[in-house]
Amino acid sequence: MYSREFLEQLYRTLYTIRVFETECIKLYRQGLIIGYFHPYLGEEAIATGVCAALRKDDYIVSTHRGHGHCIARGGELKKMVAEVLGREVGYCRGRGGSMHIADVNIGNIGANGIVGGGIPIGVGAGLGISIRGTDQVVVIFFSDGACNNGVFAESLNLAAIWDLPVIFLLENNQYAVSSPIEEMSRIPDLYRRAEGYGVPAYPVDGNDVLVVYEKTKEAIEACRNGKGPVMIEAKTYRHGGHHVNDPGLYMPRDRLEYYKSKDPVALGRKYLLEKTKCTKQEAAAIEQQVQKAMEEAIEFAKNSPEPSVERFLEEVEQN
Amino acid sequence: MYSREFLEQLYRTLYTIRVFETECIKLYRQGLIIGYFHPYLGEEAIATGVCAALRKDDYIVSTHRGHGHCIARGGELKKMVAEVLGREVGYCRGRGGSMHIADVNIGNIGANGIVGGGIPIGVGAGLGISIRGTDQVVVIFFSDGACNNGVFAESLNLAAIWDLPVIFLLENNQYAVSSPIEEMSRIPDLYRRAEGYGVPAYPVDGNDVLVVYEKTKEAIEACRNGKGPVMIEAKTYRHGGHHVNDPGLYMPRDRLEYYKSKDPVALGRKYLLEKTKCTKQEAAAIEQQVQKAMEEAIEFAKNSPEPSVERFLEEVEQN
Amino acid sequence: MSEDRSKSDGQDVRRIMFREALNEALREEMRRDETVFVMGGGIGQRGGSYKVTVGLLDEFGPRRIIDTPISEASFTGAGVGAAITGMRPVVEILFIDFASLIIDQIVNQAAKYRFMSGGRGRVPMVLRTQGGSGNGLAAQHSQSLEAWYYHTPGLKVVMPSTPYDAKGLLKSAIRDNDPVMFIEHKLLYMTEGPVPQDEYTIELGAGDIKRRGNDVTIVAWSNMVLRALSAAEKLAQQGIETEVIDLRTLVPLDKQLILESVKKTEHLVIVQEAVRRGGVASDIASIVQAEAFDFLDAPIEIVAGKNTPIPFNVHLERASVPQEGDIIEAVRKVLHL
Amino acid sequence: MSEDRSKSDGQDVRRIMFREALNEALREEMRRDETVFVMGGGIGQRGGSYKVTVGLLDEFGPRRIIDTPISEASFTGAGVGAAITGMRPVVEILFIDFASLIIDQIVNQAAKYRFMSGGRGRVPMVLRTQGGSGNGLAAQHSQSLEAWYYHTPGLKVVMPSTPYDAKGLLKSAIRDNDPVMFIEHKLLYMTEGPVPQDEYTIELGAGDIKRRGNDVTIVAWSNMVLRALSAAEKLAQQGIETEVIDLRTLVPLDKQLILESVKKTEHLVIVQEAVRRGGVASDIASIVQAEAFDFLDAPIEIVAGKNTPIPFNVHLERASVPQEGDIIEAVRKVLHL
Ligand SMILES: Cc1ncc(C[n+]2csc(CCOP(=O)(O)OP(=O)(O)O)c2C)c(N)n1
Ligand SMILES: Cc1ncc(C[n+]2csc(CCOP(=O)(O)OP(=O)(O)O)c2C)c(N)n1
Ligand SMILES: [Mg+2]
Ligand SMILES: [Mg+2]
Repeated sequence: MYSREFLEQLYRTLYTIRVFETECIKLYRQGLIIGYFHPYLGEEAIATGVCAALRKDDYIVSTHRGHGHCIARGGELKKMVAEVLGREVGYCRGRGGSMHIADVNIGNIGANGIVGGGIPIGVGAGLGISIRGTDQVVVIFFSDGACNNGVFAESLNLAAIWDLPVIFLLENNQYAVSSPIEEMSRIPDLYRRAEGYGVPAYPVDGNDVLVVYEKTKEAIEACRNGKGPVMIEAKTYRHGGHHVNDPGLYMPRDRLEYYKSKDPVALGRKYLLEKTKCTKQEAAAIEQQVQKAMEEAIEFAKNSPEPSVERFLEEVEQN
Repeated sequence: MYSREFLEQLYRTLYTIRVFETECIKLYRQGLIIGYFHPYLGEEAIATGVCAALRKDDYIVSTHRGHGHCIARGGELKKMVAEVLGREVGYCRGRGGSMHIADVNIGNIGANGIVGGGIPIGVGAGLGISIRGTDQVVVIFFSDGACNNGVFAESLNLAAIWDLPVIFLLENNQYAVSSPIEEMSRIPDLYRRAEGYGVPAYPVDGNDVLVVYEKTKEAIEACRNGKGPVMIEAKTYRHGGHHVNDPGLYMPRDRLEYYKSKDPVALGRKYLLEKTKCTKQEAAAIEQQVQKAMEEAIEFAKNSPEPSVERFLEEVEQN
Repeated sequence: MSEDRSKSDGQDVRRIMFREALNEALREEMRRDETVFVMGGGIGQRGGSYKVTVGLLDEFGPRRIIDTPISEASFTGAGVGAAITGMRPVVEILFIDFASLIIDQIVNQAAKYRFMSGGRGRVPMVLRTQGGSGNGLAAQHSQSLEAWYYHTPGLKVVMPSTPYDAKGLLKSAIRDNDPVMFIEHKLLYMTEGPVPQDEYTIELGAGDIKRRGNDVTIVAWSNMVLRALSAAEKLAQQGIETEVIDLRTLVPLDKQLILESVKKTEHLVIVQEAVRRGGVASDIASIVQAEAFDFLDAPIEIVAGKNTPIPFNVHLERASVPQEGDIIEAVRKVLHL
Repeated sequence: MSEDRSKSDGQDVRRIMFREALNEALREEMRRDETVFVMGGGIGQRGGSYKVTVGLLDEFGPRRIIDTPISEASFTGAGVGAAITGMRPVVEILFIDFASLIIDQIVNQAAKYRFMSGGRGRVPMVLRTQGGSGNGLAAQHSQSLEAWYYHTPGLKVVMPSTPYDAKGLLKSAIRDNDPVMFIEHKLLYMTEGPVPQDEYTIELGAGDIKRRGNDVTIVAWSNMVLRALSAAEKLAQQGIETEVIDLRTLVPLDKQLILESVKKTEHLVIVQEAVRRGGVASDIASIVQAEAFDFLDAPIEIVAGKNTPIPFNVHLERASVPQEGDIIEAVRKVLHL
């Protein structure tokens, strides 16, 4: 039922995110990337499945853990690497960095350094759509910690009473830094909070790209047909600490192993091999292409110029 | 099953609130009271029933519509009238006015000009209790509009995960100024929002002082026994507009008439007469005592001094 | 020049109220550009607590005139998101005191988005709000908080004092491609002034000399301009000619207008309703002492709000913010009289 | 006097880190007063992102060392409510940038409660937070926002620069009966300095002369004090003797200390990391020009952050806030060199 092309594309995206994060962590260790860097490792299936169901003219709102969203939404590796290296040719001209990559032109409203800060912004994109009367939709990505920022409840309610085409996409990786969701909510199934606001909500396996894709497609249909918002809770788990420098020792090993055994990238590869005629060699070829693209992006970024301080100061004068 | 003394006390409180608001509205029309004045008319049974179930060492958090809470909690009419007249002998030395009456000494943490602003403060009172390990409880009063301020959801969750002795007492009068709750929430039964946070919640008839009293007593028991927070949604309706100057024309007449026919003060009187040997004359005597007390309070306040500007400026110097 | 038109008695000029001028600005911009919409508490059927949006629901319907729940942070954030994606929202926060709930969306999101995105994104949003004391509304409904936004790179700050300025500036604010804080004063809504029938806009960043004089310069904005002007009348009777500069916009600041006037009068009094400590007046003083040091004949006098929350009692409330007498006193002091 | 003790090499003095000094202050006050408790994100098991609360959970347990969800507005408000009802909360907001979510609870509630209640209520709460740039954390994790709180009547504002001051001031802040904003700088946590074994406190409102000199006065606070001191060393080599005043607390402000120094040196440079426009430096300048007008030999120089959100790129970040060279330049300028 899925075309080979489609499953190849899914796998290519899953693998690209995996490679991007893995390579950037190396750059971080080499001191080439500074500041905060929050890897999406282990959560690749969510951004991949969701964005595969979107149209070019739809919008997403990303988070501080946003590289996967950007890549799945069609972001360019070169501009991304350049940005995390703080270069002028980066997405934000080196001014934003990892936590602020945005490109409205490809429908990525952007990452955010304020946990939950992007949720109302996504609602606003949905409000604009409903005023214009088009059938675009918005997907707001956020994780369990953000559910405890009051704007989550406020925004859920706004989207509900205004019947906005907004999908609240909860990436429940079960931690806010080191705080387990069990300690931060009596009911760890956070999708249940949506019921009280009259918003239909569903839990899904966040490590299975096809499950995520199908559920998102359904939700998008409902949104395009003016049924109003939907909340999807994708259960997942980080493959490491909160950020590059967090060893994540508080994550129970067995739990971590269990989720690694459900590796979303491996599963995507499995689907490609089992559901299509794609051979191991052909899959390996995709992986090599991705690796190569990433190497080129890193070379490009490393050799690209730093922003000019003089020019920056001129721009400041105009503020 | 209820002692005459108890039902007399309930009726005295209900009637006192009714008289306080009615008389103050006259003072307002005479230009003696200025600024915002939000009458509690029609909601008297809630504060009365709730506070009757509280102990002296418990706490309440009030709202911008707070006169009823203050009276039911044992506030002094003289200090209240003096405050709304802006006098030095008022609860806040004339500095707070109607929206800021507070007296921690009688367990009234205070009214608030920010809708929802008091909710986290009440949670904090509960947190203090749980740290000290006493069996006090906190009742947080708020209305439907406040449920859409993000701090409601945040605070509900904090009280839940910390098992705090806090009762979230929603006075659902079905309007935020002129905004009907049906337009501001897909689910007008706001207690249902609590389920998603794992907090037990119940709707009650907010116009029936005994129903409110009984349900609050249950909730208080649970709190004192360390079961954590409870939410009670008391359905009610204003007898007039949002504030003194709001004719409330947007309130459907039939709806208004229906609720007036369920007048909480009249019902309190009915209980007193039917469930005890109290005669109409004796009830009338209570009413006269209350009227007299209010007249005295008004006289006292009118004849009390305005705050001294000089002294105020001296105090400011010390800020 | 703006002044002239506002003061012209030409056929085309009527006297209307400040709130009516704002209503006209919203109406005209919504007719002109369908991406403009308005959001706020009770702004629809009720027409807003200060009647600024009266009649807009009838003309533009509920899609573009949106009543909001008490979710200030999120509907403001919704304004930011709508602006980023091609709309021009005008978000109303009934009291600037409640804007304390939206600071993240204004300061961390709206003000920084253009910069953080390397210029890829813009946030053409207007945040209309209302502040100031004088109606006995006490500490949480009477603050003057422009200094917070003035201190935030990426925001423009507008604080008009007349119906004419209010209309022209609101229209420009709506057309601006960056976030604008448009701060109204509760005592101004029912003040009247001349406003032309014909369309006009007023450039953000252009101050206005509301009264000419050679002895001393008074810099003010919002409601304090009216107070400064009445003080100026009294001072004129004492033979003191005051130049009253209405900044109209705090960001961009019309520094040149201030400096030229000070270089002429050599005496400066700055009047602000906000608390003295850390207010905008202090910043203007710091600029003038640096750039007109040798012209100043006396220390710059700042007349400002007292270091206190606004009290409920009317006498204490009045004592908390600058009155005509305080301004006169300051002018005489700066002139060593 | 404080200085001497901090600089004494007495037996009882060790060199410890800023974050260790804070940890000692919390520990000592929690032992001394059981109504003191600490709340914040990841402050328990994890010991806080900057390791300030390490070990406190073990000693005081989860009732008094409380990990919070990402509900800043509400757990701060919970601090306010606990304080009103007899506790002494120390609430930690990891970044002052996130404090944009708690402004209502701090400004409308905590700061005003005592006044609005006519003095019946007090809010003895400390809000510990962290700001400043220098770690490549970009626009939403690098701001200097003390000016907002400085402008708010009812709040005290503390911004220490040394481990010694940090410990003594935090202990006083916890014992204070009004709300205190205690603002730390991310670059200071691992700096070391002498701290006595014996208990001590430092009065809120007392500035400290960190270096004596007669040619020019530099006023600074928090991390800028360190930068001013290193600039002072360089200037000394050029024969310019700088007096460096560390305000330590912005509210109360040690005005006398500043004025006395300025009357001696007749030249003033104020250094602030925050954005120039509307910053605390402007307010200090406005006070000094008013109260020492005839003593000033030259315009007051303000060295401050640029009018921009903090950029991610390390070079741009550095160019956005005052560096040693900028301070040296300003001093030479104010001395007409
Ligand atoms: C409002 C706010 N509070 C705290 C932080 C600090 N912080 C950064 S990431 C993070 C954890 C967020 O958890 P979650 O929302 O689950 O996202 P995840 O990291 O799991 O993807 C925290 C607390 C912040 N950036 N913003
Ligand atoms: C945060 C905030 N937003 C808006 C207002 C303006 N306002 C004052 S009372 C009120 C209605 C509140 O409705 P509700 O919470 O239902 O309380 P009720 O008046 O019904 O008792 C509003 C919107 C406010 N005071 N605070
Ligand atoms: Mg998470
Ligand atoms: Mg209501």
